[in-house]
Amino acid sequence: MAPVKAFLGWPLVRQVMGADRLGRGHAAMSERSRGLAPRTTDADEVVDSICPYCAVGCAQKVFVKDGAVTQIEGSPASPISRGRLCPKGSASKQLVTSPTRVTKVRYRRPFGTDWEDLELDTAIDMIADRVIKTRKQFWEWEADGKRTRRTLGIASLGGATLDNEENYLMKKLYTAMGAIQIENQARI
Amino acid sequence: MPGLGTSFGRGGATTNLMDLQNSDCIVIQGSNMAEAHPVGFQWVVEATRRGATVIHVDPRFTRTSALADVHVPIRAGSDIAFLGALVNHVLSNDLDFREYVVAYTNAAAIIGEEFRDTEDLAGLFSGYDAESGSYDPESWQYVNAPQAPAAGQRDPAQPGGPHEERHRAARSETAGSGGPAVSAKPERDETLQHPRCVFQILKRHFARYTPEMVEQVCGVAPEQFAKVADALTSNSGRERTSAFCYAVGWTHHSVGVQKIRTASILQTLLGNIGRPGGGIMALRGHASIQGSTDIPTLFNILPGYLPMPHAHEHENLDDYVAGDAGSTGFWGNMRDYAVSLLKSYWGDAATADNDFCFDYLPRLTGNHGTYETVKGQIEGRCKGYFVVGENPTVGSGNGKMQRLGMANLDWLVVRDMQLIESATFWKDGPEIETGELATAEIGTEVFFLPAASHVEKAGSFTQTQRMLQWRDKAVEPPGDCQSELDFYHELGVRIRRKLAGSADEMDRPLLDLVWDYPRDEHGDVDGQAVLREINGTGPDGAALSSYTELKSDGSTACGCWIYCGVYADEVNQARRRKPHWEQDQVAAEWGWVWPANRRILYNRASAAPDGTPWSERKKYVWWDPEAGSWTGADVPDFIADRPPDHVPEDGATGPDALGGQDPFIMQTDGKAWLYVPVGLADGPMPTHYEPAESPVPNPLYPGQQGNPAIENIKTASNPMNPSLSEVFPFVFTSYRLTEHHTAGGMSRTLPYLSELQPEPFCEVSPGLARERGLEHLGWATIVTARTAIEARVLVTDRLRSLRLGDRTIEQVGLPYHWGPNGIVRGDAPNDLVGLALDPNVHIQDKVGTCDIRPGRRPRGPALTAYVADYRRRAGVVDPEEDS
Amino acid sequence: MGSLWGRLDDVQTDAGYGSPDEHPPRMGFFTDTSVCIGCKACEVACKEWNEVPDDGYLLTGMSYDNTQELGASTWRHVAFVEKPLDVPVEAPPADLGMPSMGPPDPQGAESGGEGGVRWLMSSDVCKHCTHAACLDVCPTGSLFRTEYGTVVVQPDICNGCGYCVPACPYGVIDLREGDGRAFKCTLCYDRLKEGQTPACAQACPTESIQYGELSELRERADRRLTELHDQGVDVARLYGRDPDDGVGGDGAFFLLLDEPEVYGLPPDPIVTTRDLGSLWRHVGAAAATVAGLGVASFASRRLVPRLLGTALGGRR
Amino acid sequence: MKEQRLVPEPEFESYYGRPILKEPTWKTPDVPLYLFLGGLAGCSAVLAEGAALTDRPDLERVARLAAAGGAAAGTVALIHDLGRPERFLKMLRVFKPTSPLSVGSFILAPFSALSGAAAAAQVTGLLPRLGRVAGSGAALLGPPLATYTAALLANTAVPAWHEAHRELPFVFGGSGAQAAGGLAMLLAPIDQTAPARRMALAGAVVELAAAETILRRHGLVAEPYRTGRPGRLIRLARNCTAVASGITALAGRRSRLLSAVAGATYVAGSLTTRFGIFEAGLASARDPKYTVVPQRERLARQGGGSAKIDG
Repeated sequence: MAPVKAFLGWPLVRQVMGADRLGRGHAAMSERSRGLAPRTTDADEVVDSICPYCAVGCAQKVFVKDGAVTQIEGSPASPISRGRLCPKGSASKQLVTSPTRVTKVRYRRPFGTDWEDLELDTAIDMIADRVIKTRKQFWEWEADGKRTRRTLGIASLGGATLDNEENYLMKKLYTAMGAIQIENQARI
Repeated sequence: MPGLGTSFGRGGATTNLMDLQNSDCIVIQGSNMAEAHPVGFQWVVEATRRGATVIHVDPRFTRTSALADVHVPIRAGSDIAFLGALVNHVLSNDLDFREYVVAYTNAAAIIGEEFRDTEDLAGLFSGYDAESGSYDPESWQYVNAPQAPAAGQRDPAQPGGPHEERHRAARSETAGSGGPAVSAKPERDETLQHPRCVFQILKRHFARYTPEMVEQVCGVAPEQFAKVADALTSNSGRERTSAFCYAVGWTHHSVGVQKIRTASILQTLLGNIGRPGGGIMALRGHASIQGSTDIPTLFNILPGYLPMPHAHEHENLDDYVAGDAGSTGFWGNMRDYAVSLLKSYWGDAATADNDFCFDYLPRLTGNHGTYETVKGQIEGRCKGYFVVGENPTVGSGNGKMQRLGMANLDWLVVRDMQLIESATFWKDGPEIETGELATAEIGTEVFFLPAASHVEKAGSFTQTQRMLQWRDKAVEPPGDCQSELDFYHELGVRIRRKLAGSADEMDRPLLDLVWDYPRDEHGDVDGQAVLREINGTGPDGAALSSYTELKSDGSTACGCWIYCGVYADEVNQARRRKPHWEQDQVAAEWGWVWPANRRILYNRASAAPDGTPWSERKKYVWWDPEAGSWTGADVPDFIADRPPDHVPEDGATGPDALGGQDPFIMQTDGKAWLYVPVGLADGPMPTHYEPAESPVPNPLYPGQQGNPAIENIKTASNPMNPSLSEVFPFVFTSYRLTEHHTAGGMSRTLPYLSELQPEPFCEVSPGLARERGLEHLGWATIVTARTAIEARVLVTDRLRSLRLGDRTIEQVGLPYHWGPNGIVRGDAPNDLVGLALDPNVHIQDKVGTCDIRPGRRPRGPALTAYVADYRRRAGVVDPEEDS
Repeated sequence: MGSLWGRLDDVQTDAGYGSPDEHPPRMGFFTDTSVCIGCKACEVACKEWNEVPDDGYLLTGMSYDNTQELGASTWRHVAFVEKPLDVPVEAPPADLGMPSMGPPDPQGAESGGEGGVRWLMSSDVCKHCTHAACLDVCPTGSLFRTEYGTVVVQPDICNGCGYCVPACPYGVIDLREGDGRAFKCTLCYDRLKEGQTPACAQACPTESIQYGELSELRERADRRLTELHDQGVDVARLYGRDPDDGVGGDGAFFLLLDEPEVYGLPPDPIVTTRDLGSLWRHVGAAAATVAGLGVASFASRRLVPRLLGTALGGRR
Repeated sequence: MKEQRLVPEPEFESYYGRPILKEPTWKTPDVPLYLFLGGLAGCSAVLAEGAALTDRPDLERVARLAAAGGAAAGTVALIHDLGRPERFLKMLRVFKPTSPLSVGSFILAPFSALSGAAAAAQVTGLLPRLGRVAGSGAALLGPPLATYTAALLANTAVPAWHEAHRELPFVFGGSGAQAAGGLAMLLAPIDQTAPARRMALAGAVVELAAAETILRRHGLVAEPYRTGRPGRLIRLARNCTAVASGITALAGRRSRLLSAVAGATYVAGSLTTRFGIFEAGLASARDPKYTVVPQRERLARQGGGSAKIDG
């Protein structure tokens, strides 16, 4: 019966037999269109988030399927943003799924002319060594006879897209290190 | 922001975006809100739908101007003259909200006889030391102020010395939450007639800020000025309120703090602070700028705006607290906040016996801000550098200086999502092209660590209206990508492991540090546990609900006292997501706002002194005599049960010293400060000074061209254009576009945003185009003493030639988003910026002078020669020889 | 038979979706350009949702419009119109190459007057016409009328014949290079099926783009127009709202602050199918003429001129 | 002084001078060639059937091959023009009386089959009766095939095409007849091509008259037919047609060579006409003037200078 079925499925037949005589709508609709659904309907998870760009703090909904972000859009529930996003916020999915995002550690040795590969674990260890060394090298108990208990050898400049919790740990660690030149986009 | 902090007691925006819909008039100045905060701008549009008047004062006609009722083109950097004239208009026509002003401000306070105004000293206040280029604020005090030391003044060892100067300056930011200290309530004249009362001083100070002066300084016609003045004054008072919105158009100036101060004075005189539809909306530019000052990664403050201690021969916790906390108001409890912070840092190691490890804190000796630090890098004094989610070679002022600093490090760690210019400067920076740097000669070891995106980690941002909003984690970060939380935690773990067993005293703070955090179900450091530490815990280990529960005896720990309450009842309050349609307009159950979830600050002022609403239309928080408490739509920003007629006992301290009519509870006297006797480095009242680089003389104070207390960064790569130079006759101003984000790392890398603004351009008026032969879509070279860049030209009527008296000023507009990397590329406009800093906050001018010529810039070494020739012709002084 | 032009109160019934109670209401957009801030969130939100590729990186010099026009890879397009408010007085005539809104006109290119400037922004989109020429000329039925009354390309059907492209009186639809098929706004057909708002309207910060039932949107637009006229904004006018216009009214219509052509919109578009009857009649007559010529060519020498005379005469 | 200008440039506003309409994406030479081949094939089928009926075997043979070849080549051109050629069968998915391309597909498909069958029968000599039936069918479909292509162009928003919707079918029909006759004059022996000459000449007259009407009737909208490259093409086509007609009238019956020359010129003229008309349409879509000015004028005629100020 397949040929019959195929014939009856021919939109032209639907057109002739149904109400859509000009083949404008109902008759012309394809199987795909009939079964269409937004790709977010089968998301595994919808996660509440906040836009990372400016400081308005628009609420975002992050749709996740199979461990990947499939859509980011405004959350209408927010009293501040009421579901709206600017072009940057609307581009958030591209931000997090960008193909040019670098996902491996890059290392440039002193006087090197190109990047090299480095294991993350090794990199963190090397950085810890350098912090310890520089801190010691530039340690200062006092300046002009006044107690300073610090190092001016290490500085940090953070962006203002960091979380409060991150800033908190950073300031805490740096302060314990004695590093004071800890700065932020807020100054810039 | 000390402009707001010194005026009202807290540095945060006094209001919130949603409340703008209740405004009758909104003045947007120093902000291009529709472009930089499009979603926030919906509330301005709501206000216009309700009939509000919107005024945009800005050098350029922007997308904000397009929707405003009035656009006032103004010369970049002349805002104080404009706002000062509005203050003068209000004062000289008795248009202030007198009942509010008398009750809630320091207008009645009487200033000491030693004080001299700029009007008396040709542009300087009393106390100026020309040698150090700084002020001693001693003479600015209230009359008969007891001799207890005011902030920044406690170290007599080196009066006027460089340390002293910086010391004082660095204190300004501590007004983020808690006004600067004056030791007692001032003498007052409630009739405001005393010649030395603040009201009269203010009147005299601004008397010469007339509409005619505005025309001469700002290029604004008197009719335009009158339009703004009328709209603002007719929409302020009992029945109506007006709001101000500002952003980096004000903060990015060498007089940035005083710009905000002028607006604060104006809004206070008009009675617009603490009331619905009123206030000053500080529009921050990044997701958590507010958060990164509340819990700072800033050199001069600790969490909650506690000051970093300065170097002294002997100092203990008591001295530290005594020097910075006033005895009255809520800042009077600073010891509780400081001890609780030390407990959260060093836990059991911090005991009353060891001063709660106060000595573990490193000390400041001056300005250790980012630009001073970069100078230190160039001079070889700073060799290790973490750049975290930031792109200073494009985003900071004077990119060359940034790159020269980076090229002189031992090691550099860059954490980002894309290979930004700050990570690749050694390979393809502009100095490689000119030959000033050579890759093979740069010894900096560079680690690029890929960062997790905002959906790949959980955490909170504090947005522009002081609201903390929690983000859940959606997906795992790809590859080596990692959150800052995980990276810094791991770094700390390894450093501590490597130092374990060290007996060296210098390692004690690291080894005693509380650094064990639980991990969540993803194996990440649990951000909620960190937030809970920030919130603070009581003696029983349970999360605290309010900073009023903090103790100085070591029984409480709190990582940031102003965030105390964000984890109240062991619930992450920042994660609350009750839809707005299930709440009233204040929407108190969405996120969490510091302090104590108060949405409009100083809202006690929304009621008259007797506690009743000023008007039915502007009802917000009021005294309920039957309940014996303050009530209303918001959490009262006041002591809940303190009646309006309460008069504190003499000698009361801390919050007990606050009367029933003292709405500004973080100020030592409970009042909004029209005049700031202490806490600012460049004067108790705002004064118009020209930007560090200006093509015009200062007509208000002919002898005083620029801010006398300005901070210069003296290094060879930071030469400044001489003011009034014929060689640099135009004004440039840099700014953002909607389609991009700051230094571009998060936008130039995305096709959908790059295609919308695909190339660097400059905007010029038809007049300037004619004068210099610039063609629409052609190339132009823009030159300052620092360097020259090229950009395509947009000739547009949106930029106007401004008439200042008999001369015309042309401005060059420069969106600053591009750099050499990314999908769409070009020269970075911030390379043009010279560094001259606001002495309060060490932030640079976003305006300067320049030349502009048709055609592309020279390539390679010819570029440095080209700029050197400009410097020679302009007579630019080598900064290092200029002492 | 469906109608070819003029007022049509139920496009879905016309397209075979049964009586009005058998299909959802007609949905559409009302774009109120008086509150558009030109942020282009609509453009990006549309692309993110519909996975539309980028459309090239070109600085056009057309104010802040670097998107240029609607097309296969741009389904929302924000136009930027800069107009000086008054005529310059003393500006010397020099051509700065500034873009002008009209045809080449030295006066238009010259400006710098003291009267300031007007900057209009407008987010353009497919109009989802009541009488959609693109749909009607589509030979495959790829373009079709949905149950919501919107006009949508079915990418699984389109064979890239390109007929829709010149048929559209607004210049909306286009073929995508490299792909070959036609693309345009779907009014987020997939989202509509779940009762969601189209991506652009959802993102729009100032509610310049409003989505809803067309009948309701028309009422809302009328109220807004009255409001603006009451505020003295006399230049405000609705575009595409009139169900009696040349396309039977647009499913996506606009409130404009200037003449439509200033925004790149046709001032009085008429759907091509208005003339379809006449066209087929003339094709028939011409075919008959050809047939007649054929017969006559074989029949006799004289018949040809006689037939010619009839054909040419009859046509007049 | 304005009156002294020959063609005053109309004043109108636009968005940076950009077109309002999209320029048709139809490719050159695919589509103009198809227009030509459709006309040629359709009219050749008529010619072939006439030749068969009047027993002109050589003429029949040439015309049958022209019909089949034209249809086949036209189909190839049409499919080649598709963005997704592999989906050409989707054309038969629905029947859209509102779409000339749909209608045309339902003409072209059987026409190709019938003319192909007829030609095959002719060439192979197999199934002659069926070949004749097929040829008759093709002849019936021929005139619509030759003229529907005008509807294809005219049923668009392209001003130069749409506004000429009453004349274009005659231009195309005439042009097709001219091409079919011309090709037969070129390829068939002179003693059998009298009907072809008559057909070509008559087609030429119809085409020229209809084209002239477009120019006279449609003012500004017809401007692209006069100016620029399309204008030059159309003038060239007209000259070809006129020259060919002249030769045909004077020497068509006498000289095989001149007849062949005239035939070739007819074909060239027809081909050039299609390119000219096609390109005129593109030009009129490119310039917003042709969209805005006529619409503005229409609005002005309706009273009220401004467009659609509702409410």
